[in-house]
Amino acid sequence: MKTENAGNDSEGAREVTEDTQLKPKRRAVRRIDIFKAWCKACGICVAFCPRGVLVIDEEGYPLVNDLDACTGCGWCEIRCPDFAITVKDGRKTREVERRDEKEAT
Amino acid sequence: MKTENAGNDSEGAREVTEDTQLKPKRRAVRRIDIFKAWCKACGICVAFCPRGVLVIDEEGYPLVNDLDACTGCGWCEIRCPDFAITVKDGRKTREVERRDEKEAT
Amino acid sequence: MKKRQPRESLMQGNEAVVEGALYAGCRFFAGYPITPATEISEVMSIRLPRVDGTFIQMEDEIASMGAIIGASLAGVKSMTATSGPGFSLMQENLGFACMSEVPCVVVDVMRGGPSTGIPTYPSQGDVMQARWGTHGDHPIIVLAPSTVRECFDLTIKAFNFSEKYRTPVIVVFDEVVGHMREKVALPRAEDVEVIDRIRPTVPPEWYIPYEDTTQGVPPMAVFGDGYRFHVTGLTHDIRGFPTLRPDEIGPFMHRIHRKITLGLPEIQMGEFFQLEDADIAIIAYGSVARSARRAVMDAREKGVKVGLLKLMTLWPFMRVAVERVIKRAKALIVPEINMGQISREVKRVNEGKAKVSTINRVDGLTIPPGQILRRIREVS
Amino acid sequence: MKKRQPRESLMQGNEAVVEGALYAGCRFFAGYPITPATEISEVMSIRLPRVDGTFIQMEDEIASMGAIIGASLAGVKSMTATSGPGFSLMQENLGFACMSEVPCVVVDVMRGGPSTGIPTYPSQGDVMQARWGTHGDHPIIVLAPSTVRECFDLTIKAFNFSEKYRTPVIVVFDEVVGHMREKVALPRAEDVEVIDRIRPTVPPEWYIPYEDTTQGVPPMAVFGDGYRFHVTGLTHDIRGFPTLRPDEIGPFMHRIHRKITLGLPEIQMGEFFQLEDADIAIIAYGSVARSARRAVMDAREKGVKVGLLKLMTLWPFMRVAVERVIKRAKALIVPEINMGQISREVKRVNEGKAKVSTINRVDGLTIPPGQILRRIREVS
Amino acid sequence: MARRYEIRLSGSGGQGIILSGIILAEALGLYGGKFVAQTQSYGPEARGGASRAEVIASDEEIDYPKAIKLDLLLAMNQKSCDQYYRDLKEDGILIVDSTFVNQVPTSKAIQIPFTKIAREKFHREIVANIISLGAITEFMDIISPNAMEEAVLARVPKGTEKLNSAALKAGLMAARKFKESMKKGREPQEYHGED
Amino acid sequence: MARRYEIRLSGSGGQGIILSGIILAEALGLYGGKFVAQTQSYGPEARGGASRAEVIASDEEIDYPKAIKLDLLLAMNQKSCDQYYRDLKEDGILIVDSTFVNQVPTSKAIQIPFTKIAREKFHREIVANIISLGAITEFMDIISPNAMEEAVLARVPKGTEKLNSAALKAGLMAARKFKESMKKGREPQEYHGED
Amino acid sequence: MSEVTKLIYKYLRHDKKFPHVWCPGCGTGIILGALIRAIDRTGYEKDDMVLVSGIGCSGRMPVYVDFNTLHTTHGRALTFATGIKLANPNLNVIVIMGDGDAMAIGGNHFIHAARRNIDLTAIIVNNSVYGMTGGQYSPTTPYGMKATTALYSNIEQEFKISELAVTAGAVFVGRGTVYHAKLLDTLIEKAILKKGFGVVEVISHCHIQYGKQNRLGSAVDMMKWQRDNAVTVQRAKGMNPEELEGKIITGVLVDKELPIYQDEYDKVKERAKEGLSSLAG
Amino acid sequence: MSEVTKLIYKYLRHDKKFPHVWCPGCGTGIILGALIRAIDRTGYEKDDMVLVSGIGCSGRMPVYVDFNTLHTTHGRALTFATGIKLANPNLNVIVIMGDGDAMAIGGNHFIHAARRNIDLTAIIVNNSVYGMTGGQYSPTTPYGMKATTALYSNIEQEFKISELAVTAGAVFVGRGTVYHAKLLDTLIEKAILKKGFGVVEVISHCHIQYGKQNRLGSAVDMMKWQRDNAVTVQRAKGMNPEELEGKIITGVLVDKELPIYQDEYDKVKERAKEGLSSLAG
Ligand SMILES: Cc1ncc(C[n+]2csc(CCOP(=O)(O)OP(=O)(O)O)c2C)c(N)n1
Ligand SMILES: Cc1ncc(C[n+]2csc(CCOP(=O)(O)OP(=O)(O)O)c2C)c(N)n1
Ligand code: SF4
Ligand code: SF4
Ligand code: SF4
Ligand code: SF4
Ligand code: SF4
Ligand code: SF4
Ligand SMILES: [Mg+2]
Ligand SMILES: [Mg+2]
Repeated sequence: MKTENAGNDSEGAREVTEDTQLKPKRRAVRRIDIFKAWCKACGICVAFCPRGVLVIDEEGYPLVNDLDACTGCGWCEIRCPDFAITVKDGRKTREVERRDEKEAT
Repeated sequence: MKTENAGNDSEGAREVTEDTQLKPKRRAVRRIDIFKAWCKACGICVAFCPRGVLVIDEEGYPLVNDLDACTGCGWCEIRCPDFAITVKDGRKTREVERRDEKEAT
Repeated sequence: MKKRQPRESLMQGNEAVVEGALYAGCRFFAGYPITPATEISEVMSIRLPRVDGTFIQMEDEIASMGAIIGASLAGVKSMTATSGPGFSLMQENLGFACMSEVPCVVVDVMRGGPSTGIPTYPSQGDVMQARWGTHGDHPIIVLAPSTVRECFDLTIKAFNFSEKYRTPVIVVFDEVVGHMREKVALPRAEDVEVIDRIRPTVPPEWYIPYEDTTQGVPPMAVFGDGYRFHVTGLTHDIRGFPTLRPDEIGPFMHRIHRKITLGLPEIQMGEFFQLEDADIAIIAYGSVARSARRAVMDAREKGVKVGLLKLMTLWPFMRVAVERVIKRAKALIVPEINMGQISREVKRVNEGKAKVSTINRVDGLTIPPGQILRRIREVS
Repeated sequence: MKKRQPRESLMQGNEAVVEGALYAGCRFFAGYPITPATEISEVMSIRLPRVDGTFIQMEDEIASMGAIIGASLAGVKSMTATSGPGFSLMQENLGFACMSEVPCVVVDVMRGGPSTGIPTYPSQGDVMQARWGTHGDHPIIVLAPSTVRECFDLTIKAFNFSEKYRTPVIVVFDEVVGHMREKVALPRAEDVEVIDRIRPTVPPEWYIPYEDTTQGVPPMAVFGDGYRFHVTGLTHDIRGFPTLRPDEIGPFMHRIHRKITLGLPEIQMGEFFQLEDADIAIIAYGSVARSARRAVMDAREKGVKVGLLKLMTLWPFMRVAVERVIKRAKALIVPEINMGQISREVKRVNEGKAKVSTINRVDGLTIPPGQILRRIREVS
Repeated sequence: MARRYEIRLSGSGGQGIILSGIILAEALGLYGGKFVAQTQSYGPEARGGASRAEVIASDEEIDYPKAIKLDLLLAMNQKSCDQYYRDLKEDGILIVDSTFVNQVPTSKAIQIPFTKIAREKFHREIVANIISLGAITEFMDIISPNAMEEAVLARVPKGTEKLNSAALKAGLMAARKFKESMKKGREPQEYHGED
Repeated sequence: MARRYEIRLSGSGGQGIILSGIILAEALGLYGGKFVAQTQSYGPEARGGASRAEVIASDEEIDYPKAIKLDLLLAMNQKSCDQYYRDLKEDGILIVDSTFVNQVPTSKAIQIPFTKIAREKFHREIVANIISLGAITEFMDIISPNAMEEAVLARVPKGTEKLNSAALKAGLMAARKFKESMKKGREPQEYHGED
Repeated sequence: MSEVTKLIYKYLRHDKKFPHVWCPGCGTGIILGALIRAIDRTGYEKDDMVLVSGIGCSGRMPVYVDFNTLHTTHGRALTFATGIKLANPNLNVIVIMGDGDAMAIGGNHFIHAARRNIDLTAIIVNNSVYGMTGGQYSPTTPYGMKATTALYSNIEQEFKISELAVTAGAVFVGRGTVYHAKLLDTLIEKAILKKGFGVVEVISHCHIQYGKQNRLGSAVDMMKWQRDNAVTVQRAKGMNPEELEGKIITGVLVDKELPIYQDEYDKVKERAKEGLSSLAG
Repeated sequence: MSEVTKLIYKYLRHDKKFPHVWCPGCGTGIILGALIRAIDRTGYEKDDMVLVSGIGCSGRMPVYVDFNTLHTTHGRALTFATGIKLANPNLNVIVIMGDGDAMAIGGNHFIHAARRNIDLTAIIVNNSVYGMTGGQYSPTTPYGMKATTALYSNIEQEFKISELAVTAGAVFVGRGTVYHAKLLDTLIEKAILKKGFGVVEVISHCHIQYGKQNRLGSAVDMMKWQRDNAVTVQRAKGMNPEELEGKIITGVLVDKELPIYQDEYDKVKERAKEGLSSLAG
């Protein structure tokens, strides 16, 4: 996968609501951002997160509930119809990867 | 096959040039008629007669050459694109039938 | 408080078309969904099977047009409904129906064009296409309702004319009329005049399917009732078989045009509103005619002598009615939600007599009364 | 005995169309065979690959029209050719080209209609369809050659206009013109003016694909050259993206009509033959114009002051030319091999000034000089 | 010329605006004996956010079917309130769903939390539109409560009749309450759902 | 006004009528320096029996491209002879293929058995049309034999040049022969293929 | 008198229309013969027969038969036929189409009619060319052959009509050749009697527009080619792909049961009358 | 920053066009994601990419991607794409169509593009319904389901899009679901890189227009159904027809080699220049 030349990450209309749940020490490791302006509260990310990391808030929007559980598998990102959720720097353990991949096919 | 109610054979525009080759005693048994007004001299009947009964005259029209050989298999009739040749009262022997049928499939 | 009237109901123009069709005896509908005509298909799919009719959603509009022609040849009154893009696709087979004189009805609910355009907004951009859309000279009848009730009435007329004159009839109206809901009280079935095609009475061997008659409309046999005739889109002789003979083609072409001309007195329908003393006449149809009516009333209040000729028949163009109007009116205003289509016809028959001015809108909106009123002031 | 001239040859109108197209830079042809236009496809299939062009026979005319629009968007001048039935099928995509302003050329060799009609006989029955065949208001240019040489010249014009005004251009002529062979001497390529669409010069980020300009024609980028713009048949804003805003739709619709109007002086082509002192003027086009010319000469011999306005551009209709003619002429004769189509336009712009009479034939034959001569006698 | 009433119901898709429009038109037309014309705005072919329905009522045949100057505007969200307020006559009535509309353009605005009532009293947001119809009935003298109830019952799905007539009544009540509160010149109180 | 020549070649499909028309037009136009217009009749879309080609030649531009009154009619079969004879001018020339045309409508008819010649002399019926072109050349002063030969050679398939120019000559000869026979006032003799 | 003479009198509009328009030796005439023999076998009444065609040489067939006949537009025959059949299910509707008619411009109607299982019989005259317009290539012109629009030889792969019909859902699919005319009688009879969408692909020859260009000889020569290259379904089973290369597999390819559209629609009528829906006005 | 964010910046016209028009939870948006990931993997330049669509919800996709984009007429996308590709073979042309777009009105263009092996990539969003016009049945609506034009339930058999593509001659055919989004990345990438006509059928959901009418629940519910009914080609091999009834077979169904149209046409150019024919003027 070629990931270069996406260097314009800093600018652009798309601002991100930083996730409050994030514990300091983890910040460098992983973060899940939900861009409410694009999110349509469809619930897909929540429903199919293999780790139950996400929950639905009273307005119907996804909320990160258990970041520790997040394996960074990226399925929430990939299944979001609106490009409204992003997972950064997902480290995974082998067997978790294997299990999650199984779903892919 | 239902062959009734075709009783209007006598009248109608379609007149037939009686075949001159026909030997008297055979008349009752079999006759091949070629309706020149419709015949387009394509030669199909001649080419595919399994018995070589027909030949092509100098104008390109089919001509009955060896009526004795005719088995009355009817292929000339069936393959004529112009309904211009008819075989009447075809009696066949079993094995001839078998041989000719083979062609059919 | 008023009690609800028995047969009164609130319905859309599109629904009223279905009601009219069913009253007229339509029992076959083939169509393909398209905004803003889809409701016609949807309601047909619900209503037809209940009256032993047949609804089928075809693979496209070309197929839909073919299917309704086939159904009509088999003796069942048939119809399709679409909007601009689909109407364009129907043109070839529409011409076939004109040529082979097969009765059928085509509804075109007009949306903004050209091309995909503005599917959900009104327009009157297809009225010239309704007359000239298919290749070759062909006669055609085009009706244009402006109210929900007229959607009902003119659809019945459409079927009656198609059967009586053996020709396709087009019903066109803009999205506003199609989606608008109004209160209508449908008549009792027995109060509605329904005309069926004339069937041959002679024995089959005497039947001449394209024979000329005083009215120019030969009786029409139906597939299956023993007449075994031939139908083709090629130029044909009176027996229906292909011909290349000018002395057979000419008379045929003139007959299919003549049969419509002979019917003009009943085919051409319009409403003369406050025209008796009008110096200014507005000529309008569809939703625009409603705005025009309001404008006329407002202008009259201010003492302007203005009237409205509402066209309910667009084609053949109502020359006689316009000529009657310009006997007195010195100025004509033709408002349309297009770049000026019917106004061209008005100018043609006007022959320079009255001053013709047009109001045209192609931005997706219909023309409000105020815009017409302003023009009335300008010309008066 | 005369020696054969270098570039002289005997060719059909249909072949001349191909020659013209190749001169004009056409390098893509998609079509579907149909009498009497088939020769255009056939010769294209032979000639194009020799000049690194592409010929493809599509599954139908709808596909053919789609393919040439696609090719044009990719920067290659493209064309298709058909006759009535196929022309009817092309109408929807033709409207797309008008809406998205994609240059392309469509040739309609007219045969007898409606429907399958008389495939091998001439007609001028598609003239109104060429203007109004697709749904919605759309601008269009329609040219009509009457000689083999004009088939060549007007096809080049068609490409030039389509590129210059970013619009489809239709070339229509009857079967007689298409199949007739005449001696023509083709010019040297360098003597032929070829116009290409204006490409954007600004950097991609500044490019506004549907921006208004003084001439109303925005520069046209091509897929693949870095501009990455959007093309749609929906009403769109100046950037090409779908819009429902009346204040964006209105100006767009008026611009695409305005751009043609601004070009009328060069787009409208005709021939004024012996009209200076003419009391009677014939207005004709296509093969009928040839008969008319002969009739004029014969009548002149008998001292009748008659002239001919030969229309080489049918749409937009040549109002100015006709107005010029009726400045003097008191009677107009409009002969057509249809039920009267261009004659309606003549009447519209005539506004009752001159006496307009029509000669119409729909029996498969063209109008011979004698028939026109007789009419000249009647009106003179 | 006979009096012509122009009413616009506006909000976002899913708030049942179109159905309200139809019911209102039927209440006026079929059960109220008036001439009516009802139109609605369609978004792009694909589903769009905003939703709008208009009802014109008169004692004579209706010509122009769209609203010119509104006698009554119902705004179920802020956007439509801002967008359409200017179309209201001076003496026109503005009714807003105060659940979503926080800034009202006029102090004369009738503010009732239709959605809140629906949630809290009926635990069903969808009946908010029926509740609003109740309020409209209260504020428009040309509509009789019975006519409106008949119209509602004729259109709502079988089995939901009770719920909906209750909702309708709730709307009428809330509107009366609001009227009084205005008479009393007091600032209209937020509804707390006691009743 | 410049002299206008109208020629019609007629017969049945397969007799090469259309090709003859094109060659004749090229002989007159490309090699004879005249203005020419050539048209042909098409049957129904499917293959039809009769075939017809017309050539108009003139020193000025040609307007009406179809024949009005024929200067020359070539009839390669009886049907076309009967059908088209009436289109001939009084002093028009009628040439028939006497192989197939038995009844001629006028004693002035030029009767030459083109097909017979083709069969017997060239054993190729298809060259009958080229032979007929030879005869036409002989009887029409506006066509030079060289121009006609050039035209023929330019159109016939490679390899058949010899055959065709021979055929053309045969046509010229047969025509001369016929002329003489007429001068001698004798009944035109049937061609027997001695030469 | 002979069988054929009887059938001619019974089924053809022979008195004015013959000899027909087709070229000498054209296969289309042979197919017409097979058609009337097959119909005669079914015993159906002429009044109940409808023959529908598109545009093309084959499209001229309806003129000659004494049924209810309809010559529609190019490629659309099946859409008209669908309307006829659904409007009056008592009619037996046969649709005759050319390969261009059915597979080029009409391809979509063909697969959809098959999918819906409309009770029609579709006979396709596959002569691998656009005959009527003068020899352009068609979707069934084999790769490498010449046509007036493929002077440098055709570069497109051909459709296998019968195979496409099968995938699209046709319940009866048979293939034959004009040479094996008697087989055509059987296939057409079966297709007509079959409840549902029946397809008979007939390999025919257009020696005039296709044969000439490709030097395939006369009608007789092209029929010999059919004779020599036809392989029955049975025999084909025992052959490998290489052996089958370029062969014509003849016989019944598919014969299965599926509910037809009109029967399914009758159920719709019942359900509708049960007033299944409150939506309906 | 995260992969998806990078791709959004790189490939989407995100600054003005988002959030997109599709309903909350619509599968089309997920397919858009897969598309840009797949394109990113190919490494092709944006300037060389063309995304062509027909009319339908899926037809709105081109608006959002920063390529050369074309929103054509209903059902005709492949014909425009054919013109683009043949006019400029350097462009990578991807065509996105709905099931109605591709298989109802556009069915003929689909099978012909496959037959000719035009070097295009066709992605079909199969949501079994006409979404944009409000829920009428489509050629892929299963028998028995409800639609606004099939209130009494659909009586037509459905087309199997991928199977039809195979028979028509497509050289690459793959099927996936929006639930198995990563598989889509792979299939689309393969289809784009494939020389020839590549088809990717994506089983998607229209919970708004189709789900509601048929009580199939939310987008999430319909995606669960996809999850539970998908069977990989590999696993399918080991299952019998009964077991496969109602299942979605996912993965690569066909991947074969055939000369593409434009290469064949290059040969035509050569032959033409050799002046093969004397006919040519
Ligand atoms: C819409 C339309 N396009 C094109 C034509 C011209 N046309 C007539 S028949 C035909 C094709 C004939 O080929 P086929 O269907 O194979 O029938 P065949 O003549 O070979 O029997 C074509 C293209 C037409 N009549 N209508
Ligand atoms: C010629 C034509 N006919 C009909 C329509 C109306 N129309 C727009 S989209 C559509 C079908 C959409 O269904 P599908 O292709 O499955 O796309 P989806 O919306 O489901 O993604 C139809 C019938 C049209 N735009 N043009
Ligand atoms: S990355 Fe995977 S585990 Fe983490 S939230 Fe998303 S879906 Fe759940
Ligand atoms: S999937 Fe995307 S749109 Fe749906 S709820 Fe999650 S973030 Fe929002
Ligand atoms: S097959 Fe028929 S047409 Fe051909 S030669 Fe024999 S009789 Fe004549
Ligand atoms: S019936 Fe058979 S054997 Fe007799 S002539 Fe005909 S084909 Fe020959
Ligand atoms: S052109 Fe071909 S298909 Fe047509 S009639 Fe002649 S041989 Fe038969
Ligand atoms: S209607 Fe269906 S397909 Fe269209 S956007 Fe909504 S959910 Fe998606
Ligand atoms: Mg064919
Ligand atoms: Mg869909």
